[in-house]
Amino acid sequence: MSEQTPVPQATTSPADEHRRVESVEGAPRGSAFGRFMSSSAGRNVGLVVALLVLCVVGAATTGQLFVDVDNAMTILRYASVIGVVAIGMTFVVTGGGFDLSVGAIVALASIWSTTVATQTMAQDFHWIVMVFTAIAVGAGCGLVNGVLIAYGKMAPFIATLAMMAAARGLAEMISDKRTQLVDVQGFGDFFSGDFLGLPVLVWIFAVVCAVAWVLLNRTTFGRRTIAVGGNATAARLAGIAVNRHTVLLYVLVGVACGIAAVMLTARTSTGSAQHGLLYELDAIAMVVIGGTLLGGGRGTIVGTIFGVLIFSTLTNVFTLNNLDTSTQAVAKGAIIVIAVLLQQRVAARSDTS
Amino acid sequence: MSEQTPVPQATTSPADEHRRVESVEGAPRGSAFGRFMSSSAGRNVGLVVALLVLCVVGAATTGQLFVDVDNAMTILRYASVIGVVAIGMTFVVTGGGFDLSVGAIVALASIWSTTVATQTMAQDFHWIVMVFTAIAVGAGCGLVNGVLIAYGKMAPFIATLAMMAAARGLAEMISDKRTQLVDVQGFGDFFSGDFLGLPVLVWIFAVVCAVAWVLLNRTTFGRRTIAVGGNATAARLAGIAVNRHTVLLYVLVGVACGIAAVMLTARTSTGSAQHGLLYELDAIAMVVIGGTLLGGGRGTIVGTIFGVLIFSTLTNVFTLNNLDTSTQAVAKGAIIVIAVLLQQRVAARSDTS
Amino acid sequence: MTAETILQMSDIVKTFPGVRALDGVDLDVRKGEVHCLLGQNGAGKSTLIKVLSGAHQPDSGTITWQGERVRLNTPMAAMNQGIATIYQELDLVDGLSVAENIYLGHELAAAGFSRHGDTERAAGRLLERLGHPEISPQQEVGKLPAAGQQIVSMARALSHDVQLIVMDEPSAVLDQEEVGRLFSVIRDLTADDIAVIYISHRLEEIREIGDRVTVLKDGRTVATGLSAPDTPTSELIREMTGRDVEYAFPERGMTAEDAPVVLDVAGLSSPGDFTDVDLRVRRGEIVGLAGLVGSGRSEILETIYGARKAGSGSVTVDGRRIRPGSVAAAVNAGVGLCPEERKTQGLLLDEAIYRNVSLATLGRFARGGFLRRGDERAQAEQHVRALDVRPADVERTAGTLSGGNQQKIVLARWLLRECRVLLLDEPTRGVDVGARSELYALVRRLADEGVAVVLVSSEIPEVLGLADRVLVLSEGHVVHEGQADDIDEHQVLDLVMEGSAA
Amino acid sequence: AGALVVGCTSNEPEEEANAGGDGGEGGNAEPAGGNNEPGEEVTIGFSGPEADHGWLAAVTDSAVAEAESFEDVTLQVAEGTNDANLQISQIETFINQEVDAIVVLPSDGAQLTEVATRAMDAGIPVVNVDREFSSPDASRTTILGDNYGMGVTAGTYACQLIEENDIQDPVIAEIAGIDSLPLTQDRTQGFNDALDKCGQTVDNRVAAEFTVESGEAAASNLLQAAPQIDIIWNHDDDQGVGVKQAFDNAGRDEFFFIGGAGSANAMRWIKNGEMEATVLYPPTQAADGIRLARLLAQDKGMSDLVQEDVPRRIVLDAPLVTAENVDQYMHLGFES
Ligand SMILES: Nc1ncnc2c1ncn2[C@@H]1O[C@H](COP(=O)(O)OP(=O)(O)OP(=O)(O)O)[C@@H](O)[C@H]1O
Ligand SMILES: Nc1ncnc2c1ncn2[C@@H]1O[C@H](COP(=O)(O)OP(=O)(O)OP(=O)(O)O)[C@@H](O)[C@H]1O
Ligand SMILES: [Mg+2]
Ligand SMILES: [Mg+2]
Repeated sequence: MSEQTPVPQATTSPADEHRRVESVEGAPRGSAFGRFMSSSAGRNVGLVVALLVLCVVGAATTGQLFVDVDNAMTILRYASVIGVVAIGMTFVVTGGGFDLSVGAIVALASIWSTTVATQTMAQDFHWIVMVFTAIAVGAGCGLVNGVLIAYGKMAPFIATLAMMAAARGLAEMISDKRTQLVDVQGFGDFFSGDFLGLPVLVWIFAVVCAVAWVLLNRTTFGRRTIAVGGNATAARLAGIAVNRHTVLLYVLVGVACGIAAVMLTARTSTGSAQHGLLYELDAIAMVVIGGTLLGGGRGTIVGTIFGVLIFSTLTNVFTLNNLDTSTQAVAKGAIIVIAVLLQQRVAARSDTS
Repeated sequence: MSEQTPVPQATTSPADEHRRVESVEGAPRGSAFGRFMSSSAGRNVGLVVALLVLCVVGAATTGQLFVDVDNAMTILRYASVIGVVAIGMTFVVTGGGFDLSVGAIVALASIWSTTVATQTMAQDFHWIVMVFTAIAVGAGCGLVNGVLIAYGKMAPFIATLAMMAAARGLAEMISDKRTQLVDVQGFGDFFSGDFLGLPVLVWIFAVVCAVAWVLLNRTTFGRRTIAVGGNATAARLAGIAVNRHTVLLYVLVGVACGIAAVMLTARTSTGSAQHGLLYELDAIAMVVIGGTLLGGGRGTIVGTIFGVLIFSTLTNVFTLNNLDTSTQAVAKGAIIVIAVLLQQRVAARSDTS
Repeated sequence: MTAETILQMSDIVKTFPGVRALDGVDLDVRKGEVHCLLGQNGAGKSTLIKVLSGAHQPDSGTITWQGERVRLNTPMAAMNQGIATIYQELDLVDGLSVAENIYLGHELAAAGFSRHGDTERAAGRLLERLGHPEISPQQEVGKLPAAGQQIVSMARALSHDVQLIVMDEPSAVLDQEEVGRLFSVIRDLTADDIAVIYISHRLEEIREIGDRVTVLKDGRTVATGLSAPDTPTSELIREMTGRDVEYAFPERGMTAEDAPVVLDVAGLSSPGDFTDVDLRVRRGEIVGLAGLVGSGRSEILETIYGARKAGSGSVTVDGRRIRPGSVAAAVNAGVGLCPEERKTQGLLLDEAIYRNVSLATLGRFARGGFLRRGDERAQAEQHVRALDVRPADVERTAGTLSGGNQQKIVLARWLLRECRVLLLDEPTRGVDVGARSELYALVRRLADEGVAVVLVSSEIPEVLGLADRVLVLSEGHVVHEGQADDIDEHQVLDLVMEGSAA
Repeated sequence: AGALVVGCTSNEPEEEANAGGDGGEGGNAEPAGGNNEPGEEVTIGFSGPEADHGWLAAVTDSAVAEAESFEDVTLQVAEGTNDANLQISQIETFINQEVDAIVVLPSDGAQLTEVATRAMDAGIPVVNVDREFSSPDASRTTILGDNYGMGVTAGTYACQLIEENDIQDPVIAEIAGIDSLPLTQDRTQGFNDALDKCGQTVDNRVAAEFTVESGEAAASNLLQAAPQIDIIWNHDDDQGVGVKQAFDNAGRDEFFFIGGAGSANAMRWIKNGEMEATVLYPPTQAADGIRLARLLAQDKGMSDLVQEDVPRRIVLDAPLVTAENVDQYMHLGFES
């Protein structure tokens, strides 16, 4: 009874098909963990299947190489950086927005936090200065985006496209197009290290995911994000400061970019104006494949995590199989289509049952 | 009278601010040309101002160099190729869609129409074979996009992102990543030539614009496009075959890509898997800056033309002014923002007067 | 009845580009009363209450609340003063649960963390108070039917600690039983000295629940302080319309027994929604479907129209079977549907009125795909004028029209199409009395001209008064079929109840 | 630039020559003949691909620096782009401007041939840098890096390493640059051909995108794919920073690491023993191009050569930099 959809909409607007939300409708009352599991397993069953299929293919074609803790770590480390960006993007998209500037912000934040000035300060004080710098730069760029969109009434596509050009240009100007090596005491050691057997980068990603999940599903901020994205008029009439909230969302994704910049800086031990190339498309793709509705009103952190894992596992399996890049591109296109169609069929079946 | 926007929505959803359409509401009845001018001048007044300011800046900073027929031709020739893509994109966006694969389709079409096989056939018969091939390839890719989106219910972002990867990959596979030279009799002569004092490429663009304007504003197809983009459910309940129409829209943009591929092939006298890089973002930006609503329901060909001209003039003025690339990027970002804000203010003022 | 005045709005003016929606409106509301606001479609009722709720800023005029002049700059400011509003257009967020919608903007939270359990329990209590314990607070709102959503809107208003609740046509999507429940809630509220502003186009409701009436016409207050129970209907209508309107159903035509069957629905079923529906409509006949909200009437219409896939059964128009699941096939066979939700299913809100009207008829105005727009506009305008849409400017965008006028636009679409079969789903929802009787006359005239009409309405008197024959539905089954003359409202209600008990 | 190999056509015997100065950072080693004396004022247009990695940035920078070192040269730099359509319109703009000479590093040689021919027809000498036009009529002179030669040098050195260290069944890996660029194809071809001569093949190949980030990502996946590697050739030292970091992250150093292009970073690694060798691909070609363009525009010849006219074709050598000769090449290493 609880799963009827108004049919005319559902069959006409393709985007509507993508609806999924981690609200707890109809979920059996139980522990928070139980609910989390049921929401992730139940609603993301298509994604789970897609990921499993991918893993089976990986294992079948490369055997030992794929089924290996080190390889899992390779995938996870790789996934962590873009993953943090995708998590931030999930909020903006859920709130009805769009951010094309994430890659450029990552680049600018990485450059700004590895300038000679910042590194000297970090050397004198603590490497945490670099972290703060990166996050502040990300937040600042996000603020500009948000203000232009919320108060300047610019289309998100245009405002963030402008930021994309400007931030990367600024990064090039600051760095004079040079890659900036990091040699601050402790920075690399900390971020490249392990903690309880897992790489620190993966821990950061995990923490970001957990915080984001709570934020989206368990706080007023998260619920208001869905409201703003789903029906801005209703949100405004309910007394939500829609403009301010929109600004916050872009600041949030900016902060995520700042964190990702730190991670990337640590991973490559450099800041570069070329960091984060094409992150915007990848991140949005991961978010949308995960089931968040482009246009707003539905968002899922768990789905995004699956989206991130699917993409990075795909790349890994390709490389292990020594595939030529062109073939990779064609296969990637086909696999994305198959994964999404599969997910829809499975979701539809589990809905009606 | 004609520009009222429903206030509650308008003040909450930023995208709504961008509303403009070339309907003739309230326009004085007169000659078709008069109406065209009043619609383009009246509604696009902000864009006109932005373009004029750009031209004034260009003339002021570079004088003779900018104010020159040859320079105007240079701008136009450059604008023509991406312009054709942007015109196609206008339809998809108006119809509520999105196409990230345009650049890749241009590449694939250019490669396919310059393979040894095609060129041999063209040599034996006529170069028109190459044109047909390119358009057929474009239409085919568009068909796949459209079917996946309309009948497969995939989000346009995902389906066309997959096509973007696949089409470029395929282009690389076919060409073995080599640039393919054209040496078909007459092909280059025809497309690189002039006709009545204007380059043939510019003529093609002009014809595409005129056809598109009529199609969007004077035919049932255009009206249905606006309906499908504005409210797909209502369109469906009014008896419009929404799915079929959606497919047609993607085929249309595919055809536009095919034409652009021919133009680019002629201009570079090569087919290449690297053609059309980043066209997707540029084309969408031109469309949206022109005033077409991302999300559908409003579209303007004249606006898109202005968007195309603003972008290409900007690049030209930069080059003439000898700006450093990084500075150019920053300036470009700033100028886009200023242009859009300006356009909004001017439009708002002409509304209330 | 001389309780103190709690709200005084005076000389409120609000203009939109090109329209003066409010042109000096006065309104005063007393503690604990039900104050009814009447007026034709487009009179400015919704605009007035949006000014009151802080959603619109007035151009001039004053608002005095509990003796003090206030400025209500934002919806939050109004809520903080103790004014809650149920808007005419359901303003809920589909993706959130019932409980989350009810507490949106004033969440029960500790340091920003939602208190899930508390919210759901509190929401549950509110729903129970409204007589709907069956709506789960965890349910996603987008999956509720319109009536359920209206209940959630009401619960949301009640969730504030308020002195005044404004209800803009809350009964439009409710059936009689639901309206009864709503009224008992209103009585509870007024007993607690909470004032209610009540807007409805159903005059009998005003009489039943209202204390005093204010009438708006063309953005002005034309009468105020009228006694709701005692003022004669004819006087209210005269105040609203400025003329005398015959508020009655038109004379039934004589549908010949041997008139050809135009629409023939046989054994139509859709699992979960309705089963085995047989429906025959002759040329010139109006057949009404009566039943409670949720009895599957809309689904039947949508299935006939091809907007839903049927499980089994057939639909025949003029003896030819139409392809199931295809709207285009139905439209081509001459079937038209006025959908239940005009905003989401009917209109292109950003498009000009005439383009909305001509949407289903584009082919007729085209030659080789090219539109003859002069023709298109002229013919659309003709129908818009015939339906007395206000303002009658066909270049306006549909989104700026008042609710009732939007409904007329959708009707005009099918009038223009000259269809053989017209399916009307709640055609008078939100339509004012004047326009309503015009609509009735119009539907009857269409029937007399040979159109076969199927009418769904939650107002049983409307079905019984307008239709020739009625089918009573209960939970997806036809429980009665017969001439409209042979049955009265109580019998219908009894049938419905029996059906659901069985 | 330091090591120039000049040939009037590619068939003629190559002559060692010093085309004057060390280009690069604007240093002016005075050659004989006074070609560096200020002449008539000339405007030179320069158009290159998007400076999306250190090598290309260094190309642009050294070109600008070179132009600045001449007071008689005004340099017009067009926005770097990978869009052939845009680059064509930039050349058209230069033609409209009637600049005195044009230096083009095409995003793709074949694609710019037509417009370059038009420039030549308009009487503007064109200097073609790094990626060759498809017609000899399109440029007055061509300065080429030797991508195929780079691959050959790397491959030959790999063979040498195998022999010297007597590696049995060596696992050879290749980290390419942007795979769809013809120059990448050429490098790979050269590498394969050279390996073929000592009976070896590439076992694992991945492609990065000339950026640090992509280098790191490609290398980590490569390391995972091949648990034991003997020799890695990385096409590009820009992405090499990331590649190297991936090695460190994974704690792997069992292999010989050969680089490409010759960035300053790579040279420092060689000095520190963290890298075996790198194959030089100097980013000073455009600077040389500016120099030649100036001479062409001023109608001067190359007084340094016996045959004074500016040659039609200059192919740069792709020498190997190892610990032995790194000091000699240090000044050519570009900061990336
Ligand atoms: N946002 C708007 N922009 C322009 N005009 C508007 C807007 N909102 C309302 N109007 C106009 O203001 C007038 C009053 O509309 P309002 O919605 O208040 O009528 P109403 O009395 O509530 O009618 P109904 O009974 O049909 O709901 C109408 O003419 C309407 O077209
Ligand atoms: N309050 C409710 N809670 C949960 N489900 C409901 C509720 N009301 C109706 N439904 C379900 O929704 C489905 C369709 O309802 P819908 O309102 O469309 O029916 P309807 O007969 O067309 O009523 P209406 O006359 O209001 O259009 C029914 O299958 C019914 O079971
Ligand atoms: Mg109203
Ligand atoms: Mg219904």
